[in-house]
Amino acid sequence: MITQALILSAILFALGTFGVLVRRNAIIMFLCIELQLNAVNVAFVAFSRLVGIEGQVFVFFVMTVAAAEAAVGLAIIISIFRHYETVNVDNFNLLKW
Amino acid sequence: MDLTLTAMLLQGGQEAAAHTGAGFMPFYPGLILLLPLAGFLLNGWLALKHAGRAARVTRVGGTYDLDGGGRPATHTLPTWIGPGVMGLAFVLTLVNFVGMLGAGLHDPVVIHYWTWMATGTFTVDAAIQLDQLSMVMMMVVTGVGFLIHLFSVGYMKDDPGYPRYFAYLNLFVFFMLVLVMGASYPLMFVGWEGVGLCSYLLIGFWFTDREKSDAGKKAFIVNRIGDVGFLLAIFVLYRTFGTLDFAPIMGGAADTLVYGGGLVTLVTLFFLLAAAGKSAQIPLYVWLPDAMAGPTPVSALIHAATMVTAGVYLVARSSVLFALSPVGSAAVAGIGVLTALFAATIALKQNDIKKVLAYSTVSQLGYMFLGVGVGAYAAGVFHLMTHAFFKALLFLGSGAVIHAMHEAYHATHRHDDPQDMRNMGGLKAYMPITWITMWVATLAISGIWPFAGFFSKDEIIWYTAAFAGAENAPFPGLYTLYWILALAAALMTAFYMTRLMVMTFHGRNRTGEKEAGHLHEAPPIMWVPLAVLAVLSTVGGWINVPEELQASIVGLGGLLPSSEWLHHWLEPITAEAHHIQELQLGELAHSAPFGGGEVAWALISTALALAVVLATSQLLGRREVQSPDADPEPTGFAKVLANKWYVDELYDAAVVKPIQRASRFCWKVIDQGIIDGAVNAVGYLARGFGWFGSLFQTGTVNTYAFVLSLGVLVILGAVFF
Amino acid sequence: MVEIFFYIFAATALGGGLGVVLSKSPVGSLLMMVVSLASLAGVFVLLEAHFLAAIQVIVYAGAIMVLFLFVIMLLNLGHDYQQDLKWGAFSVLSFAVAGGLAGILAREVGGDWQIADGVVPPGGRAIDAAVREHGAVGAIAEPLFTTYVVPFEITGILLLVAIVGALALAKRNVS
Amino acid sequence: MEPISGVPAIVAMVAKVLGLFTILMLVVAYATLAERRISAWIQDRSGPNRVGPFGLLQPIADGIKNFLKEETLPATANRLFFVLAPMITITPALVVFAVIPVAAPLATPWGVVDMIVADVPIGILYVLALSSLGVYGLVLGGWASNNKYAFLGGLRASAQMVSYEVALGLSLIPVLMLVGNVTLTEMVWQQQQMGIWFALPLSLAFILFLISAFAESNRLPFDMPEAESELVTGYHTEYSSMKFSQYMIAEFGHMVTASALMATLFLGGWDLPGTWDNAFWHEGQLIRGFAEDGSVLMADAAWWKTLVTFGAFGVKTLFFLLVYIWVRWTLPRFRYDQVMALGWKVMLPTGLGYAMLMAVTILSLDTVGMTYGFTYGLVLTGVSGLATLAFLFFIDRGHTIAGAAALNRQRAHAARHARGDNPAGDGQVVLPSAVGD
Repeated sequence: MITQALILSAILFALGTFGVLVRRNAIIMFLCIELQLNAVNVAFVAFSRLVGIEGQVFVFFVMTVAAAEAAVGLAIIISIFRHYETVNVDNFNLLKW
Repeated sequence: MDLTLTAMLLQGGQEAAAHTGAGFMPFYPGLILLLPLAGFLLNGWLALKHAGRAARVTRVGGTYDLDGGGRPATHTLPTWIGPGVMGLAFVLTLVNFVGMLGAGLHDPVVIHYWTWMATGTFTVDAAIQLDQLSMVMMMVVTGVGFLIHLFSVGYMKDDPGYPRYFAYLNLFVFFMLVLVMGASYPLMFVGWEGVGLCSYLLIGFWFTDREKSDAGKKAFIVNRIGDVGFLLAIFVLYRTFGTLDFAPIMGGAADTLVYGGGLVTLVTLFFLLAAAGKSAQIPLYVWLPDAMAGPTPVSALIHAATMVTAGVYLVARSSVLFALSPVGSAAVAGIGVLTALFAATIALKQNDIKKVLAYSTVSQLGYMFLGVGVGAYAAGVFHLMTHAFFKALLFLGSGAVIHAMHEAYHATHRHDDPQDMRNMGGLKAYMPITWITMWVATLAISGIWPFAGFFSKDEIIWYTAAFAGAENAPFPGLYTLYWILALAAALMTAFYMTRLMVMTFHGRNRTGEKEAGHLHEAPPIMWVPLAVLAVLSTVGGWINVPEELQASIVGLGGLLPSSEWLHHWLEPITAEAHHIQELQLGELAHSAPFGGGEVAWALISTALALAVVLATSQLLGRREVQSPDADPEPTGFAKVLANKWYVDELYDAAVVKPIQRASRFCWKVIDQGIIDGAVNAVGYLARGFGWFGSLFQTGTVNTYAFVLSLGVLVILGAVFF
Repeated sequence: MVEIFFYIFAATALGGGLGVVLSKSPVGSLLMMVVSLASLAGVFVLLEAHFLAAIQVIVYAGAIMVLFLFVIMLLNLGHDYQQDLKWGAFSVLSFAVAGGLAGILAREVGGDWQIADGVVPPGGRAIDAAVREHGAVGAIAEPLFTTYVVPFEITGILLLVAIVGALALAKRNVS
Repeated sequence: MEPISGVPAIVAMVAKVLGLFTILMLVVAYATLAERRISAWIQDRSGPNRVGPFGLLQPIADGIKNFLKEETLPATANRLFFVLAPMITITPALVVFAVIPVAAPLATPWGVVDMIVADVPIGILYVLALSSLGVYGLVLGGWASNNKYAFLGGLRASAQMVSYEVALGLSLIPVLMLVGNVTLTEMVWQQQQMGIWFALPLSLAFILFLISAFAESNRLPFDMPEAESELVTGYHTEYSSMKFSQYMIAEFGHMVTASALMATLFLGGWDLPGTWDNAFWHEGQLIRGFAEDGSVLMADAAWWKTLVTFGAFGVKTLFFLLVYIWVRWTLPRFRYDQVMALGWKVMLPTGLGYAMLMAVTILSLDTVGMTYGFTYGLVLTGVSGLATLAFLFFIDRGHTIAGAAALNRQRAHAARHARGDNPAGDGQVVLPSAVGD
């Protein structure tokens, strides 16, 4: 089951990556990043079956960071939305030459 | 200057003396340095305080508030401070000199005050060295300096920059004392640079005059060329000895360096470059005639008596090194004798009284170089000393003349050149004291017995001859040539000096009727120094009468005192060098290259010089001197001489213009073209890369994420496959 | 039995993930995300990480996702859908990249770990022992408050910073 | 006394699930009746009394009515989420009950049956996890209706529930510290061991949990998401018939679950005074407690004990249900900002402070070597009592939970203060550049 869980993790991660690449809605891109984080979590938990409790401790930290990231990220999205009235990342392309 | 430094300088030299074990107890030697410095600070403060008023007086005219003596009130304090500190310093020096005289000091006394800089293994102490050489120099600097300060009180009394003048003058004396008293090359270099600075400041003292400030710059820049040599020599010395203090270098040079080796030759040639710059020798002499732009007492003090002799002092100080390097010594002597002859030729046809004296100075400095170049270090220093007396006297005398001419022209609002001898003539009637004292100096510089110049110059010439005939003389033919040239230059000296005297003081008065009424003798504050110097110019040579001469008719059968006193006095300094010389060259010759002993040649030279003086005065006295307007342009060789061999023009064409062109090339082609071009090219390159990179910067997050993922994929693929 | 549950949960998680990526509506994406997260919590339970499963639901599904939902609501992004999923060459390329990523990762991390069926691996044995001794929470709390106490405290600081940052960013008039 | 296993265990499990579900649904149904009857009683009126004796069949009538009413589906609503939302809401409310032990273990011929559907190792965390999922139903319902009132209700629901979940979790921390584990069976066991129910040793936690539970189940005075007077009925404005009924069932289910939880956490669950009914699985044995020398005292399960303890559990749960209804018809509602202020500015700091106070107290007691028991509980009761008094004293100061008039007074005072501090600041702007001129 560990192997299966790791493969699940890999596929979920790729799925999240695909989502980040093709979606334009900032919030959904964010969700896809969370999906990637979760995929990593699955891998950690699966490895913790092999190695020990440290894997789960790592997952705990990942979740903490995810919470912090969500708070700040969503605050940024809100600020951007106030400015552009949209969360479509195609519209915030000012940061280029 | 902080208080600790002051306190340290004020402490006596007893501790240091205790180390050397000699009986000599230095008496507040730090104070000798400190007094001129204090004078500088006080006068400088006064100068700044009065700068505004001085500037206004200079710009819009008007007068100062006058004190009780009819002088501007701003002049009162500097009048006392400037010469005062010098007098005190001279007294102190005299006390120390007497102390040293009585103690029979052998090893130099080095007094450490504090560590100036310490980096790694390199340490330089702020230390002064008291020995026979530095004592002679100190005596000259403070003594002649004091007299010139006194003279300046009269000469500069109407100048609005009076306090500033004395500030500079005091500062110069301070640096000159640092130069001669410093116990290591770096300290000497401090003094070296300091006097250069003061020279620049004083040459350009009347800086509102473009020509004069340019002259200052010229002196400064030409001196820099020499300073490079000094620095390089210091580097090489440090590399070789690991220290820069005089004592260990002089003591260890004979063991460390190979006689005639490349290293010591390199050092001596570098030192020669430095000395040539400071002492106005070929090829760097060109600044000194221009330096006459400064006030005449400055010319007397800096550009005749003291600073320009620093090169001679340097060679004498480094006598061991030069003794170890026959090539270096030969170069020094060659440069010296060539300069002596060359400058003398130029002096033949100059009409500006100060220019004549300037070239004369260059010429006499050449003699000194010749002296130290042939190993007669004592003779070089001897001539340095006597030259300080009579050349200072000449300059001060010319200063008195110029002063009188200037006042006469000023009174009649005439704008002719008060320095042109063609405007003078017949001044002996108006200023007899100046006339007499200047004749004394002229006879002295011409080498007429029994004046000071005779003994010193004759000794140099004789040593050249003796050196040429030494057992193992390195370049006997060359030294013989030097001897002949030196003789020739001596004769020319007699000629141009007599010409100067005749044109200035004899013949018909050419100042004009009205102006003649305003001509007058200099005030006592000015002629007293002249008189003192005249006495010194007369008797100054008697301290070092060679034994052979003393016994002969020249010495009046032993009537003249102190047989070779200076020689013996400087023996502790020159012993090592003489030892090396004796070891390498063997016995010096006792007769000149073409026969004849010392006494014979002394008689011959003084007779010849006397003949030249008499002939010149007779011939020139009869010829009518034209005023500048009427004077025809010289032609032929005379024109070449009058134009100073076109050396300035040559330098301009050979050095200045090419440098200018090279600089322009560096600026336009190398800097703007290549370097800036390279920088710009880098910029364009970066812009190009940036443009290329910006193609990936769409501003859309997805693109970045895609590139990132692709990169991750590539790396993963590279790692796993 | 456990295997069957695992496959069910895994399939749900993958389906949820696919829903997140493909759903047109942000709310749909978010719900699919919640489904995926809940399924992953199930996977965690099957992997004997009970505490993490609970935390997964509480923190992720219960707090973070609610925050997302709240923001979606706040920005009123729900009803007028903007088609933001652009098909085309870029999507195909992205799919290739993601697929390659999945392939490489699955091939590498999903390799044969040589755990026979029914055998509890060493880490699992240690965890089970810790759970018996300290309880499900204590098992993870014990290393967290001893070995990893400094990182743990730092995450506390991180959260504080995140709170302050979020406030500063989202506040309309900071003055 | 062996735990049940094998096929009988599965049978027992199914029986427990069905039984509990039935009982729960019945309680929910009659809770609606009770609410109406009690509110009528409080307001001095009759309430529903026509269907059956004392109106006892009224819930059934309501159920039939809801089944038969027309299903409305707003035209602009998001159909999928609109249908999905009530289901999402009702599920967690009912599923939570699975981890609550309802009675002492039952002795059967096939073994001892735990009177709990699933004694999961994460216990209370399971409750928290599922209750935090409940919010989705409300938010989605409000959003999917595409009605601004419903939407606002959903928004408020999400903010409120997220806020009070924090206080809820914080109020649980002292309990967890005291128990040392998170399973609810162990919580009941530890209360039996102490001899005092946690309502006294952890009184402030109890109060905080009570308030938070009110807010979590969106009951008055925290019914912001519904708020008939402002938002019509909030997130379920557009719902009718069975979907509306689902929301109602979910709300009452929440109430029942919360009541059961409070009973379990703070009133000893199915425990009755005395040690005769104590039972806990300790290293494979069903024990009653520990002797002085550390040896275990075996418990013996009996069907009557199960029955009596179940009764005790029911009474406690119904008491809290009664409190819910009582409070609803007694207290006025909060304003929305007051709800938020209470949650973040009062409950959160208080919960944090109380958790620290309890941690210090427990640590001190353990350090001085006091054994866990009755005296231990008394000391905690004293400390908590003081903390509770302080909390009640400060919360009644009008600073946070103030009426609109008090708020206006405060604002006026602040404005006066600002003017007084800056007399030149009445609209006259002095530019720096103008000073020099």
